[in-house]
Amino acid sequence: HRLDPRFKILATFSYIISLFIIDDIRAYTLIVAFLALSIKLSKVPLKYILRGLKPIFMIILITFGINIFMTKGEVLCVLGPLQITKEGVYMAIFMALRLIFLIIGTSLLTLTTSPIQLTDGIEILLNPFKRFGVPAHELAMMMTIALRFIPTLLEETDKIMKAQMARGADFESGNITKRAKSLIPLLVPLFISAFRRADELAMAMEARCYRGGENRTRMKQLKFHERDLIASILMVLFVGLSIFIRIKF
Amino acid sequence: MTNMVETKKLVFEYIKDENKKVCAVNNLSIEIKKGEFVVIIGHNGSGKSTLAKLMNAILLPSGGKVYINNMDTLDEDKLWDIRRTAGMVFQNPDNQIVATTVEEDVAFGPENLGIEPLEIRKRVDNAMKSVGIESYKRKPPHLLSGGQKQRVAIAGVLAMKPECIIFDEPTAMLDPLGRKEVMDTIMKLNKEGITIIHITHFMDEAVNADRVIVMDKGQIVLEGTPREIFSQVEKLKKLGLDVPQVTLLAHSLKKEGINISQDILTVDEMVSKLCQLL
Amino acid sequence: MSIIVENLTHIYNPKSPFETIALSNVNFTIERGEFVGLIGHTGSGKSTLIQHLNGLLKPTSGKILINGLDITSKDVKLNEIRKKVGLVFQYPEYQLFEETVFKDIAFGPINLGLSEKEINNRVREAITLVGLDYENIKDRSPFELSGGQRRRVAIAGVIAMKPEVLILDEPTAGLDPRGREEILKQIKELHDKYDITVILVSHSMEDIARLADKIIVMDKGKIALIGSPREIFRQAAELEKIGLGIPQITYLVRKLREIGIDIRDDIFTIEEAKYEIIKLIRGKKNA
Amino acid sequence: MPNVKTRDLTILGLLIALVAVSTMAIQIPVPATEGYIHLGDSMIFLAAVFFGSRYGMIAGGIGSSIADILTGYTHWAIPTLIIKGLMGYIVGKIADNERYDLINLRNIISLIIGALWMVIGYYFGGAVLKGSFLVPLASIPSNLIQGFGGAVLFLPIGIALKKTDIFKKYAHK
Repeated sequence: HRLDPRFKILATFSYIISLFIIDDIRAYTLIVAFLALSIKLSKVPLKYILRGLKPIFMIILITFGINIFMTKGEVLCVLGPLQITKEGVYMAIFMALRLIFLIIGTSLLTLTTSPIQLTDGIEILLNPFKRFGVPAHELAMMMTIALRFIPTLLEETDKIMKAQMARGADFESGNITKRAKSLIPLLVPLFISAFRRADELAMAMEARCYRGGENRTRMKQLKFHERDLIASILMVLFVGLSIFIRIKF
Repeated sequence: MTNMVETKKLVFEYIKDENKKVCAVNNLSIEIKKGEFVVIIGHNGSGKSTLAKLMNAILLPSGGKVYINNMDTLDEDKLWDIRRTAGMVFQNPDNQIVATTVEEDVAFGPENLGIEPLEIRKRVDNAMKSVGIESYKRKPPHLLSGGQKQRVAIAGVLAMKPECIIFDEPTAMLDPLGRKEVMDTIMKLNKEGITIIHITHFMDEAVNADRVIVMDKGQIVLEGTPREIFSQVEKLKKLGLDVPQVTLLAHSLKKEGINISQDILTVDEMVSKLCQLL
Repeated sequence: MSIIVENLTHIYNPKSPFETIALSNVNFTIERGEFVGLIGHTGSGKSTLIQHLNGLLKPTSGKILINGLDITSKDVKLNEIRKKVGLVFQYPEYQLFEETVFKDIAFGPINLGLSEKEINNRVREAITLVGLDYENIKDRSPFELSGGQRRRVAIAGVIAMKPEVLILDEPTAGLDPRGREEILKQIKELHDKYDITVILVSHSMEDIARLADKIIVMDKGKIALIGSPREIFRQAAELEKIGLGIPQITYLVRKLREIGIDIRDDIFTIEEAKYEIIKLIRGKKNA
Repeated sequence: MPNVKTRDLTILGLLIALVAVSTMAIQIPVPATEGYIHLGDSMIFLAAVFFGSRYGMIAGGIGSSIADILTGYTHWAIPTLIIKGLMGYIVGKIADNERYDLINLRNIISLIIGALWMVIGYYFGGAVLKGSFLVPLASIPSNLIQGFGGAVLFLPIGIALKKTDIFKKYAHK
């Protein structure tokens, strides 16, 4: 949980890569072991993670279904026009697991890392690309501003909607063109207000001596602790192992 | 004593649609001493806000000069020093908070100044304590009340260790409770030695000032202690401004031929004056 | 009778960990043509209450009758409610969206399905009522107006729907004294001339004291006090307990009484205070 | 007045937030499919057509992927970043943001190509994520509706916004 966000982002990336490298279902034991370890370390309750799978359950089911019926190979049984093959069963389980692992892995990142840590991590990770013209600081700053204003704009959306409803606006019926028109009284004020906010915020930022990323320090320094080092070594081993499995088997 | 803020024949013009020049600040000279608590009043469009922005070098003069602690706002090298010395708090509490938590936002200013992380931590903690927001330092700003948000903004300025803070109608969008929170904070900071320039529409906020400046059409039309200013009821009314209710009462009693002084500002003063009469 | 609210309760997010009781068993009646001041803290339930009166929120339980129409019943059309009750939100100028002032004000009347002629009349009337010059302003973009003008255009947008009840949520917030004064004057005029029931939400005790026939004080989702200004401001201690102020004049009168001066305890305007004080002073001279 | 760079930053920040909010919170049910289309894509089109490819790319990519993360589709965040980012970029490049009238050939073409690219992008994204070229076929119809619905919704809103005329001072490339 307390690992360096940079590490967490990189780890998630390497995890995803490993996931796609591995093409043997037996090697998934490795993934399971890795996930189990991370979940244990992160102290996120398992229930919480599994709940994240709920909305995607149908998609997993469809993936499973299509794979099981559409893969050619040794026929196991026939259901009308459809046939289930040995390879199909294998593929279906394999793909469904891959998807589940993918979702668990990525949600682990967002569950254990605050948005600020994420943006900070992204900024630092992008820093080396600065010389290729990637504006690392600016991108991170924009994300911070976006995250700061998303709740504000959500509230405002609700407020404007209600205000226009009080003037008889109808957001709830009609065909698509009527709907599109009904959104004008909502979106135009929302857009305008966003720009007004941007203007005022820019002024407030400059009044507080903002002048871009140069010479800027951060209150919370990201420090690479010993635990980050250990975790990194484990990570490298893990990726190495998955590549090894891929080549060897 | 030296001047914290000084303007000399300050002019600010801007071009409103199609070359129509508008003069927002017109030949204005003021001196504000270190440690002073100055309130600027005037109706909308009188040039108050423009003046505030000129003092923070957000706007630059079209003519004349603005000096902050003897630094010329036209001197580009001094820009960051000026903004650090004279911090600014704006009207809308929402649109001046940058970061996603209170403490990160308070740290924004010092981070821009390139201060050491440990020192920033110290400053942020002190600033939050000073305005009384440390109990929700990890909260996201959208969960705070208007008064709390404004205090976060004040803490953000304080963390830059300013000598002067310019408040541009910080209470206009707040409820009475929020206004009180902010006004108490402002008074406290002034007692601690920070020069305060406070722009407001609420006359009761001007009662405790060292000096009140009344603006109209980009110029100073009245200037003096709250007592001197508010006794000129007729003139203020003509300018579209309020006076405290008790002052108004004293004024109308006087008109009825009652012998009562017109420079009453507070309820207590009124009570003691009436006691003498009754 | 104009507005009857019976046992109104509203619970946000019922049966969840975020359950909050915003309104609890609220009862009151407002007569036709009354000018009502609604005061209370942020979070006291004021906004929830006024949104119910406009049908934007449905009560968890309870009933609201507006001029005989039960707006909480299922088969009532929202348009019917909106013809009866107009609601002006806080900072209404941020809802403007049209290309011209005319079109923006016409938005409400168009939604009511009125004839073009009627719409034209109403827009003209509404613009004049809020103190703007129709010919001069109708074709201008609302975005190039001053803040105070924009506010008035937004209020005109609701007035043009000709509601029998007009609710305004802090219509003077953020304006300068002159702007505040003008808006309040126009609301008062509207009330007096057209016999509209007005509910004014405000933080300014002075404004409420001056304008309202009846005051409703809300606290923690309940009605704390209800009555005429005279009755309400007499209970200064009660108001202060809730954390609301009283008009400065009332405060003055209280202080005078505390030190033994015999002055009426239900004074809340400058005019009245002047009259009473003069009476006292003259009385003393004659004695 | 604030530095152009700072304002550019805050405007982009707010546009990202707008894209995320309109993806998550402003939706229109489509009776034909019993699904919803959200307004996120319309917002990306607005950013791209009004302000050009850079704005379209950043607001579209980052805004949409933040929306993915906040609604629990974290595993889609990176594909979305690329797909929507490129969509905004393509639309911004093709569209003509100098002209006053919004409905012109270049703008329409840009919307069509943008929407098509999104459908294709999500198809391949799905193929990679789900390890099959068949499974993501199922998502094509709903993505088509989303993409073109977003474009259709964009037009009246865009026209209304142009009329308000307030973007004169912002609309620069």
